[in-house]
Amino acid sequence: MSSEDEGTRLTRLLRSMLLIRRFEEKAAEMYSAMKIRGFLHLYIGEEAVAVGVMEALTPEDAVVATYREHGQALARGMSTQAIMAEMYGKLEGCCRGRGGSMHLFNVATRFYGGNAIVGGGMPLAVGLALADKMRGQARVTCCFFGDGAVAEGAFHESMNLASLWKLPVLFICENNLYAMGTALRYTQAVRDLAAKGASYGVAAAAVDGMDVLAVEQAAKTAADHVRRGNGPYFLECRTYRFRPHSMFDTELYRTKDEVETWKPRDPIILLTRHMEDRGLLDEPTLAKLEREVAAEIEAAVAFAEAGTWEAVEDLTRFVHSEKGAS
Amino acid sequence: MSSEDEGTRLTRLLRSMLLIRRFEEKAAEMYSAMKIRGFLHLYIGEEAVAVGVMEALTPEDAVVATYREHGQALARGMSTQAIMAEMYGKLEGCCRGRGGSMHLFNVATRFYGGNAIVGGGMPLAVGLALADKMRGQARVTCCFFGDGAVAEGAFHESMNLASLWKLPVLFICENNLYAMGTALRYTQAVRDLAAKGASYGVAAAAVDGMDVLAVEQAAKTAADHVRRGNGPYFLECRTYRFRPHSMFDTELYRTKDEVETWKPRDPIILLTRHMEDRGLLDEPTLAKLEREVAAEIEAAVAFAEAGTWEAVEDLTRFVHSEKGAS
Amino acid sequence: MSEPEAMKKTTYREAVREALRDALLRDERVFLMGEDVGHYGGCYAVSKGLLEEFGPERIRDTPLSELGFVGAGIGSALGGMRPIVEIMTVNFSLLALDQILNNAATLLHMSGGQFNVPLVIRMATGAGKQLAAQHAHSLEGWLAHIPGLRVLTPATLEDARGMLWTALEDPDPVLIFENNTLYNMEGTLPENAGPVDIATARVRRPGRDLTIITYGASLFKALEAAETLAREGIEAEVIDLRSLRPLDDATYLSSIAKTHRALIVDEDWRSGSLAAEISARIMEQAFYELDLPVARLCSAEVPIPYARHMEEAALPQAEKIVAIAKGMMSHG
Amino acid sequence: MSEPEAMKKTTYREAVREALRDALLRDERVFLMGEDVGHYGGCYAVSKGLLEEFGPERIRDTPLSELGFVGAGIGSALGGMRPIVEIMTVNFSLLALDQILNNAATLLHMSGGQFNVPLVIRMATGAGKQLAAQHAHSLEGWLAHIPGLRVLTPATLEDARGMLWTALEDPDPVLIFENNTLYNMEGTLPENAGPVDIATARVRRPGRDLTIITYGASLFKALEAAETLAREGIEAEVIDLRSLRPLDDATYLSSIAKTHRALIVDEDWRSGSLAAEISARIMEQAFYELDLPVARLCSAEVPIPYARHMEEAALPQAEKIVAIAKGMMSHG
Ligand SMILES: Cc1ncc(C[n+]2csc(CCOP(=O)(O)OP(=O)(O)O)c2C)c(N)n1
Ligand SMILES: Cc1ncc(C[n+]2csc(CCOP(=O)(O)OP(=O)(O)O)c2C)c(N)n1
Ligand SMILES: [Mg+2]
Ligand SMILES: [Mg+2]
Repeated sequence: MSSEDEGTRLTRLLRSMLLIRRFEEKAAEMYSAMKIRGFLHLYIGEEAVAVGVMEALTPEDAVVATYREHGQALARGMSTQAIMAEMYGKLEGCCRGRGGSMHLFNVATRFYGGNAIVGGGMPLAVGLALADKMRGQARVTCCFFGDGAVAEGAFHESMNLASLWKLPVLFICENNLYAMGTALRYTQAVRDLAAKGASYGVAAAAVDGMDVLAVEQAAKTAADHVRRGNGPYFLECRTYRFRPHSMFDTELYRTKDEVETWKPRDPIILLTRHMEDRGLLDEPTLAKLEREVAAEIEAAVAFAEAGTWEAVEDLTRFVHSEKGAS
Repeated sequence: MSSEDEGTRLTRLLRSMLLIRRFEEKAAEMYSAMKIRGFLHLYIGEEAVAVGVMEALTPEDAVVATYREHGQALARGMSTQAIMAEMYGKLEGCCRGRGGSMHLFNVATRFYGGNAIVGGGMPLAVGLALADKMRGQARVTCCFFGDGAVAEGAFHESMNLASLWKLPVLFICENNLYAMGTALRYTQAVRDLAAKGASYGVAAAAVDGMDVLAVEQAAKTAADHVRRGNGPYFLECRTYRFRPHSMFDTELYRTKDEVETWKPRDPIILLTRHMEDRGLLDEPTLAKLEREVAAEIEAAVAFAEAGTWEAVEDLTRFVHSEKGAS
Repeated sequence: MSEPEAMKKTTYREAVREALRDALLRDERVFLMGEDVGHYGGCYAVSKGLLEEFGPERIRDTPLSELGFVGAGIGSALGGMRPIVEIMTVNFSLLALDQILNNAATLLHMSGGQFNVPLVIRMATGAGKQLAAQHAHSLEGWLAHIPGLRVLTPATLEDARGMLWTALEDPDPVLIFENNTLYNMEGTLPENAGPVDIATARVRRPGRDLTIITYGASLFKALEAAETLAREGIEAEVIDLRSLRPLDDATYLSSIAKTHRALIVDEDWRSGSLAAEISARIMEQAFYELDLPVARLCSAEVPIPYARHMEEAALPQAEKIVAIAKGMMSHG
Repeated sequence: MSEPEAMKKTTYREAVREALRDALLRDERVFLMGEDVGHYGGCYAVSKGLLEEFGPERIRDTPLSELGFVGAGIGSALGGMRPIVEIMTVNFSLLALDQILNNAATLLHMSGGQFNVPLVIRMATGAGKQLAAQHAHSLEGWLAHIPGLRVLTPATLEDARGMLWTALEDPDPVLIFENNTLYNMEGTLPENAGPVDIATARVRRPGRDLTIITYGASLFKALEAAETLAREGIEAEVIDLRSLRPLDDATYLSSIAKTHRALIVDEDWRSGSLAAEISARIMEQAFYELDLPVARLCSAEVPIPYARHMEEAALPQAEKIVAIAKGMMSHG
């Protein structure tokens, strides 16, 4: 990757963010078309976080995600088709259509889900890292969670355990200022989340989560710290959710103006401008990117549409394993 | 109380600590005699904490205690007889013999128990304080818990809620360096517990928990802060448990030497010396105090011995209230 | 009352909101606390508008701290308030179960009768919205195992409107479960609708041939099935338990004394379900009344899947009720 | 095997410790994690000496963070380890129930079969030591409600010694409940005692007149009662369920086919107990075999009191079993 030239690299990041953006716009469209149901939590506006952080991970590392994880899954390299099919509830989905939007899982990319209990993934991340440490594997477990999760006891217990045992966990807090409709000022007595690292002896930093390059840099520093065996790292990514919390949210808790003031900080706009200023991006290239992304998403939709339904007889399969433990 | 002269005041504190000490020595004796059963957690060595802290409370304030709460209950002014009878399992006990050592409750002194789930009392304290705040009552809710409880999610959630809502909670951490047999270094990544107040925006301080006068001073400062409506306060009292965790503990986790090095810091010895140095205590007075305390405890034992057993027919009484809500 | 009551169209959601407003107006000690009850207007829009009317002290948004704010609810009840704590859905109540069982349900007995806990906890429950494995539990029957609690399952507009105030008058903790599929249910209520009793079960449809015992959203599947059965000449009596703890045994036992056949429909997982408890009680109290074994229709014992057809297959459905009922009639 | 086995005297506590040592020696992926398992030697002295033998990495003391370390156990299982997580007592497991139900029991199904969780959780359970309302729960039968879990209740030395390894070989989560009153139980085991099956129930005492179905520490009350009954000419067959999830129905059903009478003894609260599930299953599968209704003897539905006489009154006792059994024999 070091050999990769700047233009190619930035173009890759831009493409990754665009893929998430367009994928979710399509998902929202398919939700209205009732092809996708249940809860759908869009990541639009927060793309720089997942894309920037994934730059710091290797294929051997593990990822523990939230229920707002399309971006995390796509940036991690999961199949666009398998994700779309999952949201359609099709057998060809990454979880046979059993998980849906909130429960994307994938062994190949060590993507441990898709957890819909706020904070529920944090202890799992601690355990994955514990396994790596006990088995002498220099891998990182990257755990995503929101600002709201910081109030959960699970956050406290996980931060302390990870630090106490010096475990290789990269804690990524996606601080989008709201837990559903509850603003950070109504959930945290101390709003400087990164500062909380101190009381656990966890190295911490905060970064502009709308700037993918800043996130990438901060995440690389953080992952490096973790990989070198210095214990966990807590990175607060300050970002913003452009869309409602879910498709049911009427957004009574924030003004349109507030949302508008954030729009200029759109991570895709910021990177595009950065590249243009440096002559690393021109209209044709951007248009080409958009065409590629659109094509990939169309293919995903086609794949999902063509997908089949899991047989009802299989309902009880995998309540328990079918083969012995490896 | 302000009118009370120094000698009388210190004598009162000494008597209170002596009462706890002798009461528990007797309880241990009665445990061996099988008059008391279940778990028995002795407070011996930690008397200065409860006695010092109670000096800062008024009768209107509330107390939420732990399962190591004989000292907290006695210092709060609960009846020695009712407590001893409770530990005997007698109907005349403060909870009809249903609670035993770990569950002392008393309406008259607003003593809300006696909670045997580590950290379980902290959210209750937050709620009691919330009720006072909503009803405009300038009362303090004093919540005791140990160093081990600090690792529980309940600690994190309670500290944040109390601070977020600026509630009148006085958090008293009895840091005796061990959670059962697990030393603080095995439970906390950051051992400076008072420092944790900062990440919740909770005023905090640490005090020598073996020095009753220091505890009293610190507690008064803390309670004053809380009473003035400045929100919660976290006071770490650094103390030591002279006896095993419970009657089953073989103390494999610490050396006799370690325990011995703490003995000179016995809170009763420290106060006695302090008073003697100032000519506020002489042998006869001390002997008289011991006699009074011994008599009070003998009376408690006699009361417990003379107590009756709750009727088995009453087993299901109080699963639900017998009268309508007040 | 004799003279006809003025009726108004409403929904289950509005009925719950009216009940909340009513309680907040009646008793200043009452307040609502939970995640997103205020600025968001309630996850299911139940408390929409209440923040504006009653202010942030009494319509209190909480952080994501289920254990903490449920415990705080218990403490505030001990402190003289009448809290209504909302746990967004029963799925998240597991995080608070220690406080519910070890404190709320236990304090009064353990303290020898000294400290009662006048607390109401509301939760949404149930599957049916394709929310998948971590958002579709129906644990109300399971939580009804805990001594010291009252567990209510309002299924009708009348109960959605009326159970809350009665629960608030109870000196002890009450859990109220609102099935998430019912909020949009429409119907009418008397203008002056008010408190209802919370101790008894109700016969929602009389019938002579078979007794169907259920609660919550399954009530409507049972009623739908009963209609179908009626067209085939089978008259099912449908009983809505309303209270899962304590259970009103008399109502279903007297029905069985008439029908001699019983089917229990329960959206919870079968093994260890409330349906099992009712079957056992019928065994113990009406064995000789039975023409054939009591039957249970519960959810498949799997985490509820996302895909609609799989979710539907996992849950009790009217067709299955009809099939089982017919089987029971053809037999014995 | 045919040639006589060398036997050794031991206790339930030592049997569990031997099982732990055995597992730690057999498989380097195995480790024990929980509160006070290391330096303290285990709350019930079960793991005494293991820290010295296996070191602090594999005999891992945890902070008081039940939700956190149970979740970490799940994660480490996902990461290739074979954790044995000890929750000191079931009373504290409520704090970890979200991780147990929403993750451990659910991940495999929810991920479409991708992620299994080879985790064993051990907990002490039960009353009988005057530990009062927050330390005397018997919730193993209640937790057996959760799909995706295996729930075991070793009551004998052989099972205390043998169930752990078999559980560790299971690719999915297994909960093992050790009744706190059994640790001091003495007896003998073959020198070469090893793994046992965890799928079947066992007839611990044959009898023709009445079937007593139980598990855990109640087994010994049932056996004691059976002795008393035998002296009066009533031969009770006593069945130890051993596994509460899944239940081995065949064993108790074939016994009932012989005795036509069944009594279930369960230390948990009656309403919604495992005893209810078994009664319901007998209703469904052996109704026509029954001479009279299945009976249940469970704990009183109260928080367990401290005073010995009250605690004893709250729990099932041999005398009560005898009385109920006699009543069942005199009848029908
Ligand atoms: C334990 C738990 N409580 C409540 C919920 C309902 N809920 C889902 S998302 C959410 C807000 C989470 O906010 P945050 O952690 O900031 O993540 P974000 O949605 O902003 O990405 C809530 C309250 C839940 N899923 N889990
Ligand atoms: C939630 C919970 N987990 C475990 C226990 C068992 N236990 C009882 S006391 C104790 C140690 C508590 O230590 P600390 O908080 O420091 O209080 P101390 O005993 O030192 O006063 C433990 C682990 C419990 N009672 N509750
Ligand atoms: Mg957020
Ligand atoms: Mg301690």
